[in-house]
Amino acid sequence: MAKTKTNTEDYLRMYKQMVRIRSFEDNANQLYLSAKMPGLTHMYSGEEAVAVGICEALTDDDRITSTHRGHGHCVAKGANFREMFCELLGKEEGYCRGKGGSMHIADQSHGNLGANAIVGGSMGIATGSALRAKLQGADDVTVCFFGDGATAQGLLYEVMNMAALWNLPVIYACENNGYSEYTKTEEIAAGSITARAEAFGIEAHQVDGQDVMAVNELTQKLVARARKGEGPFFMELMTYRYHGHHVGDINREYYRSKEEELDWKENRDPIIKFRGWLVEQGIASEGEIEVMNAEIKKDAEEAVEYALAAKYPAESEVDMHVFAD
Amino acid sequence: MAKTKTNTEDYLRMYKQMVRIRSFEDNANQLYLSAKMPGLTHMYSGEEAVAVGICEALTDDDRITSTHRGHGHCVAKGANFREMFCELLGKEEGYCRGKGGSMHIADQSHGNLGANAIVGGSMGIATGSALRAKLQGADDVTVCFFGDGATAQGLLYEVMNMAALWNLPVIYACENNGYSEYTKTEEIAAGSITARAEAFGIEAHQVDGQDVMAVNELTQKLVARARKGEGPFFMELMTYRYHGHHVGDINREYYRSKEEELDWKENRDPIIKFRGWLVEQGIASEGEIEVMNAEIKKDAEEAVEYALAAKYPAESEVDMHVFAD
Amino acid sequence: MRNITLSQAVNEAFAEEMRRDETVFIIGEDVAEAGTPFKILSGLVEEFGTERVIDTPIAEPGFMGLAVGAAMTGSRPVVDLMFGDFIFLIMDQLCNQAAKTHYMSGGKMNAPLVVRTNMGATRRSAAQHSQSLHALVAHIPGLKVAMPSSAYEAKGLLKSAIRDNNPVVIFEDKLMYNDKAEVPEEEYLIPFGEANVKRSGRDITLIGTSSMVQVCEAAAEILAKEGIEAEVIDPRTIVPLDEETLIASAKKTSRVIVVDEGHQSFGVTSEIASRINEKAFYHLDAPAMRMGAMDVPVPFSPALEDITVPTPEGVAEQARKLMSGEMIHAA
Amino acid sequence: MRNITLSQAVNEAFAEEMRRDETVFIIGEDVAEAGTPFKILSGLVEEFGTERVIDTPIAEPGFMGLAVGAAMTGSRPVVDLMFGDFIFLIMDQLCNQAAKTHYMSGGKMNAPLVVRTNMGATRRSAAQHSQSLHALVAHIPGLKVAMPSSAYEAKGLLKSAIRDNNPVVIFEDKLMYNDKAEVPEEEYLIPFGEANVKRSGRDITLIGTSSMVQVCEAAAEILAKEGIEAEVIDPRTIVPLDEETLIASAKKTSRVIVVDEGHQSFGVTSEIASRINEKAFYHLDAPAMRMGAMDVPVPFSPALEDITVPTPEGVAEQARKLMSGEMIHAA
Ligand SMILES: Cc1ncc(C[n+]2csc(CCOP(=O)(O)OP(=O)(O)O)c2C)c(N)n1
Ligand SMILES: Cc1ncc(C[n+]2csc(CCOP(=O)(O)OP(=O)(O)O)c2C)c(N)n1
Ligand SMILES: [Mg+2]
Ligand SMILES: [Mg+2]
Repeated sequence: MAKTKTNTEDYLRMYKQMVRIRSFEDNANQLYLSAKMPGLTHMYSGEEAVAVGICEALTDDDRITSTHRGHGHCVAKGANFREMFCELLGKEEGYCRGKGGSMHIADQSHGNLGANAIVGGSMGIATGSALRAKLQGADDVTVCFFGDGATAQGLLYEVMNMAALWNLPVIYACENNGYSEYTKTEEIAAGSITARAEAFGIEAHQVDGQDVMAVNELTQKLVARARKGEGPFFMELMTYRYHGHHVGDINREYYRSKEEELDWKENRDPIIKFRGWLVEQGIASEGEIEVMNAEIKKDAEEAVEYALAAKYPAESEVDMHVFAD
Repeated sequence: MAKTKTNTEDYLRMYKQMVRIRSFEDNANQLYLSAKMPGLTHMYSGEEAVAVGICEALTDDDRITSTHRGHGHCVAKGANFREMFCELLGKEEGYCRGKGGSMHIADQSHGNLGANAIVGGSMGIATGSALRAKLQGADDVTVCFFGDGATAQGLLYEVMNMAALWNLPVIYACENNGYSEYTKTEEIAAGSITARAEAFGIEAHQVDGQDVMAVNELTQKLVARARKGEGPFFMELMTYRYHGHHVGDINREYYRSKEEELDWKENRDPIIKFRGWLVEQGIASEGEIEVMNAEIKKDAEEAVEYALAAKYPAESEVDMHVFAD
Repeated sequence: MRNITLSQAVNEAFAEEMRRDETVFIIGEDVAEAGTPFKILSGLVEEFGTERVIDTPIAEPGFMGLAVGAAMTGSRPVVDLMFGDFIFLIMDQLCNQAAKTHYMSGGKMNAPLVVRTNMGATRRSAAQHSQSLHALVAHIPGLKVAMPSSAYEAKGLLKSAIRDNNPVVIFEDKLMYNDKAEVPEEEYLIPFGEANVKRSGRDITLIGTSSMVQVCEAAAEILAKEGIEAEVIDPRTIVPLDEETLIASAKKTSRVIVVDEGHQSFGVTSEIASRINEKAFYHLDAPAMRMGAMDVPVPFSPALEDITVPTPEGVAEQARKLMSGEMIHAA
Repeated sequence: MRNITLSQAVNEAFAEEMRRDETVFIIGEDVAEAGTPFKILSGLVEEFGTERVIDTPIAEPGFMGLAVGAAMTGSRPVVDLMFGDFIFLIMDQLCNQAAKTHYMSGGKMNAPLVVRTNMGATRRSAAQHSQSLHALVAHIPGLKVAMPSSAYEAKGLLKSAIRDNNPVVIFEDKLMYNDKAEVPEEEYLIPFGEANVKRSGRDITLIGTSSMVQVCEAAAEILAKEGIEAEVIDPRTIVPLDEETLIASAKKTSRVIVVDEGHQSFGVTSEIASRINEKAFYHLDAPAMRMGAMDVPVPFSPALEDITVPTPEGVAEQARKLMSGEMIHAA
């Protein structure tokens, strides 16, 4: 594992945040399977080290833009379980008063500009947030999360060109989980993803997305440099999603093997790896870790119960918020 | 000058085609200045070696897509002066019955799929033509012309990705004339244009766009390889436009100097250079060249007269051709 | 006659047309092995191979552009656009390029392609996966727009679309993929521009598009019990629009409601109502009324989403108002 | 009062708003030194610098996306879209992102931005540089749409657009850039959703948008000589639409023509006519009639282009028909 400059408290928070994401997703998946959740949703499980490693290098003033697979980013950027589950269930107390749902969950208060149901749809938004920072002389940095599949959208190259020309404080974080829907990355991406960024004069790095410390260390460095006007940067994070493309994608052997899934889960799980390291380094004991895990599990379950019992928005809300005053 | 495999006849045709483009543009410019031409138009003068060097490596079955600066491509691909001038004047005998005009001139019969008033708008069309060739087992190649400014459009990267993944017989020909409208290329293009193509796994070349033989030689090689399924390819052709962005762009010192213009016209003119070589090699005498020039001049003037006298389409044509039968 | 789902009907239409015409191919995201997320195209790649059922990267403007170029040079591509909401991404290639090719070239070139996509809310898919955007393309000269209301229509209209020499956009309602209807074994086409009178009646005309045809039929059932005889018409294509049939019905019944799932304002209902008002005005007892979806982005929450779209009860209620002359006081 | 051109009025609106509010910036192609191809923004970069008058690469989806992100985080960007026809390129960012941000976030975020673009044919710019596409954006909930009809309106509406907390699209007619009108020296705003009765009359209501206001006024002049008193109304914004003023006029005159330069079918005229028919039906002597541009791509040839758009003579002719009751036989 790579070394980071964080201290014990930081390590434990990173661990907890990863477990919180996993717990959130396990509960969301259950809600779907038990038909208690409206619509579909995309699980982040397996990719926790990416969101956490990155978001732990950011402050609340830094912004992120998220994707259709956005619960992990939302938790990592500081969101609460209750408001998140309420949103997934379309309840009034949700982050978006139930109007957004899983694919549009956003958390203004922690700088999460929102998930996006248009693949690639938030690349402009992230870059525009960085432009705003530069124009207003603010020193916040914006991280743009997107998948390997999203690299096929031309918008990425348009905004990278402008970010590079104008040295914008934006970090493009490509979560390469090997698939876009039911298609392998190599079938939809010619050449090299990092070389594409480099061709626009953007410094690009490939990093192991299952290693939360490696991700965090690199992000800390890049964020610090971006704050000084040395951006933009590009990161390709090699990772894996454990579930199907969405919760309903159950039979997936036609596009990827069970062995492959098992290999990632058993040998490259970001939580197991980091937990092992924490214990090995004496930062936490197995017992302490079990206590943390249990607490998080309880929190998540309580939040689910709360959300299930919460109110739907009143019908009169239907035509509110079309226009701001 | 680079060596090509063409013979005397080919050399003379290349020369004539370049002069034909220049003559066409001189007349078009005159028509505008004397208020005989409706609308605006973009002059190709200065860039003749690009269109001619490339199109002389193509057959009538090969396709091209053109741009807002499209007269040069149209002439080089084999079009007639009369139908072209008729089109520029909105006359019934124009290539598009007057409905397209300068920015949409097309010449089906020679494989010119048309100019395009959307910068970058034809990148998909060219790549789609190449996809059709591959699917139908045809061995034609499609050349996609576009400017340096057009490299900012995301569409380029989307279609290059697909062309690379599927080995399509398409050649992307970027006419880098140093400007997009009133802005220098370096202000709008970060990194390297050829590296962008290479990042998608596409072989890319930069070539002197004022040297018709260099352009032609490279194109011949790439076309032959593309026919065999070794495509796609990318060419960046370094060139210069003599006139303003469009015919009305007269005072342009605020974005480029007269000296710069003069330097290109005097020292890097593609016609002067090639003429010198032809004489030097004994392929044509000065006298023979003057005869060719005079003939072309006469042809162009006659075509202008013809077009000025030609009929407009009948009003009843206005709602014809909205739908094909 | 056998009953098959809309999804099967679309699949059959493709299989038949691809067998008939070698130049037809399908291009889009996850259309091959996956057969689309809705599994509509399952089996086609097995029969026609990956050269004719082409999986693309996630690049809607790009593959739409490829389709235009392929169509202009001799192929008949069908673009599979996974959600109708993504039409915003392909507007330039569809509306600036494909729609205008024939006209701008003075009739010398054309772009015979199909964009097959969907529409329809109430699936809890939220604002970017629930829109019904057919009014936008209908506004652009050079594009035809088909809106199948059942498996039968879906098959016949898609086959006609593939054979049409123009760009055609066909919107399927994603909630209807499992709806079954009688579909003949033998081949048939449904011509464009011919409305279908689904139910005849003398008191009021209900014009519905896509799934709103079913809403109108259900409303007609409700009304029938109250002694109101509603005529239900499905235009099947909104471009071209079978004005004649619609106007004849309006003249007969003297009352009209137009129901469509696109946003009401600046939408399809406005167009159809306007044409009827213009051409049947003096036969009408009440204005031709519009019922579109609410002018709000589609909300995620089930508590809100369902009230944004027209329902049989809502249509029946509006019909009662028109019948009772209540409009006179409103207008 | 002084007379200035529409182009100067727009320039002044920017200068005033950019002085007033530091968060306002302009982004687009060749907006800085070149001041746009129409030279409308000349001088602004000298006063506000290249950080607030930002030249972009030719990447409309990209810089529109940047504007959305900047707007969501505290700036007030104005996107300069060189030709209205390029709106097809920015539809996703405008309609899927900007328009829905406020709603999807349950009112917690918003995107206060302006897209300033143009419309209008008869400039011999052919099919991809002549479209009037405002109907498309008007159909999307969450977007406001302003259509200035003179220099006075252009300034007042643009200033209001910049201050609005929502995405606003403003369409200037590119043929009117040199048209002069009285514009006060003192600051003023024109509120959205307030129609302007340009001329009052009792016989017929002519509703025009953008340059069609002038067409309606010219038609009213022609009609006045024949003893027909036309009322001319400019809605100024089509979203929000001042239904009240339009309907009151329709009730008064009992005859209405709606004139707009977008394609007629599925266009703005259909919406306005529908609302009037629905809400003033029993006061009308004839159907509210639509006059939009022809449903054809804009042809290049001058011999064809001019006949695609409404003219004063055409409007007057249609008004005469309505007055003479000729519609009764037609409808
Ligand atoms: C513009 C657009 N096209 C297609 C889709 C459908 N879609 C949703 S997720 C997805 C795959 C995205 O792959 P990737 O970017 O790798 O993200 P991942 O799901 O792997 O996290 C697709 C095609 C969409 N939502 N938006
Ligand atoms: C999509 C689009 N954006 C902007 C324009 C306006 N425009 C026309 S030509 C041009 C510059 C193009 O530059 P380049 O691609 O380098 O071609 P060149 O004119 O130099 O040949 C611009 C911005 C347009 N026609 N289309
Ligand atoms: Mg992926
Ligand atoms: Mg250029």
